Amino acid sequence: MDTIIETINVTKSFDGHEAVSDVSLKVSKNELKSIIGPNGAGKTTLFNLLSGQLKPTAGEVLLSGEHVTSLSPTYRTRKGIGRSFQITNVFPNLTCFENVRLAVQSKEGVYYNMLSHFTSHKKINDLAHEVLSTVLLDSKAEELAKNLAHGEQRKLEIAMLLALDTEVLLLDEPTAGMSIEEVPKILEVIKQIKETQNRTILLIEHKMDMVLDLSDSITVMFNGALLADGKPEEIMANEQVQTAYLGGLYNESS
Amino acid sequence: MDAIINITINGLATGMLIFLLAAGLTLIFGLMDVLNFAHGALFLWGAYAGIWVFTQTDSYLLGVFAAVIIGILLGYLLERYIILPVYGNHIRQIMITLGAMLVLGELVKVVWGPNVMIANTPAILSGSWEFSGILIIKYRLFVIFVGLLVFLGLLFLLNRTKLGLVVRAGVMDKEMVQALGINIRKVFLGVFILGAAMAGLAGILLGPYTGVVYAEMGLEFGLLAFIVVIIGGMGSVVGSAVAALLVGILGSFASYYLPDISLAVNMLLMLIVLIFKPSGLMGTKEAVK
Amino acid sequence: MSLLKVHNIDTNIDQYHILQGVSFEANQGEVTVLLGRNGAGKTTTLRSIMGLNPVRSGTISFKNKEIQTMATHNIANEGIGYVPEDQRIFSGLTVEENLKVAMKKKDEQTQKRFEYVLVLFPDLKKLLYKKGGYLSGGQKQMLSIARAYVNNCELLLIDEPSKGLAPIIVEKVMESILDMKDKTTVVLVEQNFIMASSIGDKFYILDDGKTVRNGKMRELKEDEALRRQYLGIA
Amino acid sequence: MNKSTIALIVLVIGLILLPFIQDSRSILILMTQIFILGVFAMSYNLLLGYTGIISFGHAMFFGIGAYSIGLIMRYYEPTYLYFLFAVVTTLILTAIVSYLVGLLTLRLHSHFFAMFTFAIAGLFLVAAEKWRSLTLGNDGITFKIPDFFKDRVIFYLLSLGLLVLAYLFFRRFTQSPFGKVLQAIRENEKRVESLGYRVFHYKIIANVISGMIAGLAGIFYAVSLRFVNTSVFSTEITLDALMMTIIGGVGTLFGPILGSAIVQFAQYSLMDLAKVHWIFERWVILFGIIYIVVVMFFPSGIVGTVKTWFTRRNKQILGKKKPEGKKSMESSKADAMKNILKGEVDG
Repeated sequence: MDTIIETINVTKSFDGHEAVSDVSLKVSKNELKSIIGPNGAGKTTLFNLLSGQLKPTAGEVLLSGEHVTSLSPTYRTRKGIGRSFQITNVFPNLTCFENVRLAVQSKEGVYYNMLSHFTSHKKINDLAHEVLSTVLLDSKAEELAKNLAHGEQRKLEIAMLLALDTEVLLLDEPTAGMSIEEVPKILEVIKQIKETQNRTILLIEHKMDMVLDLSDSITVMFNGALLADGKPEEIMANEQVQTAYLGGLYNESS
Repeated sequence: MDAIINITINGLATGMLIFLLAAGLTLIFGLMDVLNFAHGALFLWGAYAGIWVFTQTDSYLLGVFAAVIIGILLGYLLERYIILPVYGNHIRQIMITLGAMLVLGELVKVVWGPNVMIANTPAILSGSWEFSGILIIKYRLFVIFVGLLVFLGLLFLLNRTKLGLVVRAGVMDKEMVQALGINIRKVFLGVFILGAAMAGLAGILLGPYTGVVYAEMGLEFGLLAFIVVIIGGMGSVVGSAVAALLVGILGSFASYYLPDISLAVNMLLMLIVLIFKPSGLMGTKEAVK
Repeated sequence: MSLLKVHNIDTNIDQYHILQGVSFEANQGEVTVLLGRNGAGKTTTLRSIMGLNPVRSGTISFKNKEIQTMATHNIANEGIGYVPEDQRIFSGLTVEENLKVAMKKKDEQTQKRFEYVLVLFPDLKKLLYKKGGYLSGGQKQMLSIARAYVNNCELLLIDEPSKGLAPIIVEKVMESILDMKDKTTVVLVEQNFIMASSIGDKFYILDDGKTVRNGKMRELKEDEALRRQYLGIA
Repeated sequence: MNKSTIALIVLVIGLILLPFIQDSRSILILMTQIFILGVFAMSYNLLLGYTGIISFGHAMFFGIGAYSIGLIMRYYEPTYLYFLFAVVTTLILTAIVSYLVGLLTLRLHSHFFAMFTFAIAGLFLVAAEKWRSLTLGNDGITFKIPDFFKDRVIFYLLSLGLLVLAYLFFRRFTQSPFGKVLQAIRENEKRVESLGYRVFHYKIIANVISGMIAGLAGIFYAVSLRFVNTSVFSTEITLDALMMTIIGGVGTLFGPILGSAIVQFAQYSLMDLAKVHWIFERWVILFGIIYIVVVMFFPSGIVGTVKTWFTRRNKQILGKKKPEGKKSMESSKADAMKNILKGEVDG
């Protein structure tokens, strides 16, 4: 299978502490790969390196074989790496609809249009509404984002990512902070993307059931380094993974 | 040669005056994240009240005392009633402290009239010494001496006392200081009042140095102090001292050798520093996003 | 005897309703562990106890005194020490100065505590005059714990001490927390379950801003289904 | 066409008729000043309110405009052609200066940017003061203008025209895709970046547009006085723009205009009152008090505060009417109403 996103020995240190150390990772096209590991293992930092929020101290990031290490988040998004954030990161004083529309607008390449009124962009508006209904937020379209509940903001966050319609989707704990009832709906959305579209998804998630259910492959990170990478069943069987992350509990309980 | 020495002394004295203003401002900014445009008003009131008391009583010492007291008093009122409601919002801080600046600046005219106020040099400090052709004006030396004293006192306070330790810690992380059981609000007020007292002192020192004081100098010197804070780096007292002396001396040389651009020197200096070191000479706070 | 009693607290951060009914108790001399996924509200719970994110409703009593409306510094002075996530060392101050900020009284007890932390963390003793910013992650963690302890606290709130530390350092930190246990009560937020289970006496699981389960740590070790459901680990 | 548009049209017609209804020269001049400074404040609001940039050097663009017209009218001839030439010069100069300033500084944090622009405006002020052979320094220069502009009523109408055009432009602009990106930058810069926008470009373009419009306001200002001196570069001019914007309402279209009206009118009437009691000679005190009061009690400006009232009232009505459960026709009608209302004050 074609590799779409790849890191070669990326390292990121903050004040001498290596948050991500020497990670080489390959993600195949149209695969859904989950990244698991305890807090502080460097998962979000790795995401930041992939999406360009951070520049690696050493190593390279490649997208479809092209070096993107020095590109800003702006250009990586344009080249097809979109991400959602772990901490909700929306535009609080714009409406839900406007939030999503900004993403659609970017995807459609309407960057510097200063004088045409938004109503003349029917396509953009329609697309934005469509995405909002995908994440079940259409009834909140005209609410200001800051007035949404936490779980709804998470959904909005995902909606913006979907609207960008990028080839690679980086999802950083999409269901964190959502109520138990909302989680299945979001899972459904992720599943849908996986099944119906040709998208590569990287997912950080703590809920193991969800990870096992969705993933084509799983990468385990521990203390900034790659511990294991493989099919879900391989990972579950991996002794090292069990001691480091799953907590050696299998050993104890078995 | 004598010109150079005189210009340097002149610059040092001006620099010290600016430092007295900037030190308070930089601490207030570093610790409280407050942009205080009314700082110049404290200076102005210090000048007017101090000189008035000095002329009335003929005691310079009483004048200095009055200037510091009025600084403390106004500082207290400003912090409690003007700045307290606007913590955490720069735009509102700028606006409300500018409002306070306008009010206090005009009140000076109400109390002492709209004309400039003449300030004499106290007898004991007037006159000058001459050493082999070099004329040294006593009062300038006095200003330098006082500035130096305050600078050293401030350094001692910050580096050698418990209070200073708390202030320095607060500049770095005020929430953590609170979580260690320290009432940061009291520390804020203390620092604000200290800054206000120094501004008042600068005011009375300036009077005999320039000979006259006028209401507009509040905003003028307030902005100058801001420039110095930016050049020196927000939150750094030593940075402010270095920057203030730099501004003072450069300004003094420029007005002698290049009078046409002397007014622009501070601005140019600030531009250069901002371009090459946006956080200022000794600043620690992040300036670039 | 319960030293800290948190009853049904709700906390908002800006518009976000983060805590929606957290209750737990911490007994004297025990280590109480708060567990839960990212975003479950563990950090906010500690911050609410410290008054850094004031509660909207509910009560927090410490030594039978309600503290939920008190200012942060007063809460700290009641005897609660806070070791925040990411340590929050004063990076421009030396190790000694970091500790001095916290040592408000000059009494014998404070001095004793000061000596104790230097024995407990020999690293800190060696680095006493070094700036906090130059310490390694593990040393910062030790300093942060030491700083809270010398503040004469009877209760330590420790937020994810293992985060970003190498396993061997984590062990060291854990040992020191165990060592402090008979001197001070500990409430620990931890995601590293091995660590949490090795030093915890009691656990509470937070989910979605609510406490959903609690019990003895021993029970959780045996209940795989529960761990899977709320912690995402098996 | 909604209510707010109708109200605005009525207002504009009223203003057009004003000079024919009453003939007080000073009122006419006052209104003209309100219009001109309103445009200036609107240009400032584009930065402060819509993009989240605090500039302390906005006077430099105003001053460039004022000096362009002044110098060209004085040293060439006061003809229409040269007038046009001055306008073009202003637009080009302000565009270049705002582009360069933006390039150098827009990566800095807010207050550093503020101080940087403050310094550059300061340099312009010093240049104007020191280049005496050209500008006559603080004494300033008087100049002639084409006869057409000399008529107070005509100039009043022209200024009103400029204001209306600027208003329509900003209304369009802030609702455009570009304008929405600016507002998103104000809200969360990093996120805009990760949506694939080049934030820096947007900020620079906003800075340039704002600077050019400020330059136009500067031209009108100088023409209204037929005199220009260094005060057009002074910090007070920038602060005036800041105050007008904040008093009226940051990030609202109509706010700066209202702010301009309030500030100018207050200045005018307070100065007038000086004859009544000596305390009014110190009208700046009252002025300062207004600033303080506005910040304390109207933190989001007058338009902003009124807007909040309306929304709150509307929400209450909504809350009573809205049935439980599914979204009803009624509530969507109310939603639509809310939008109109938002449009009313927002543009």
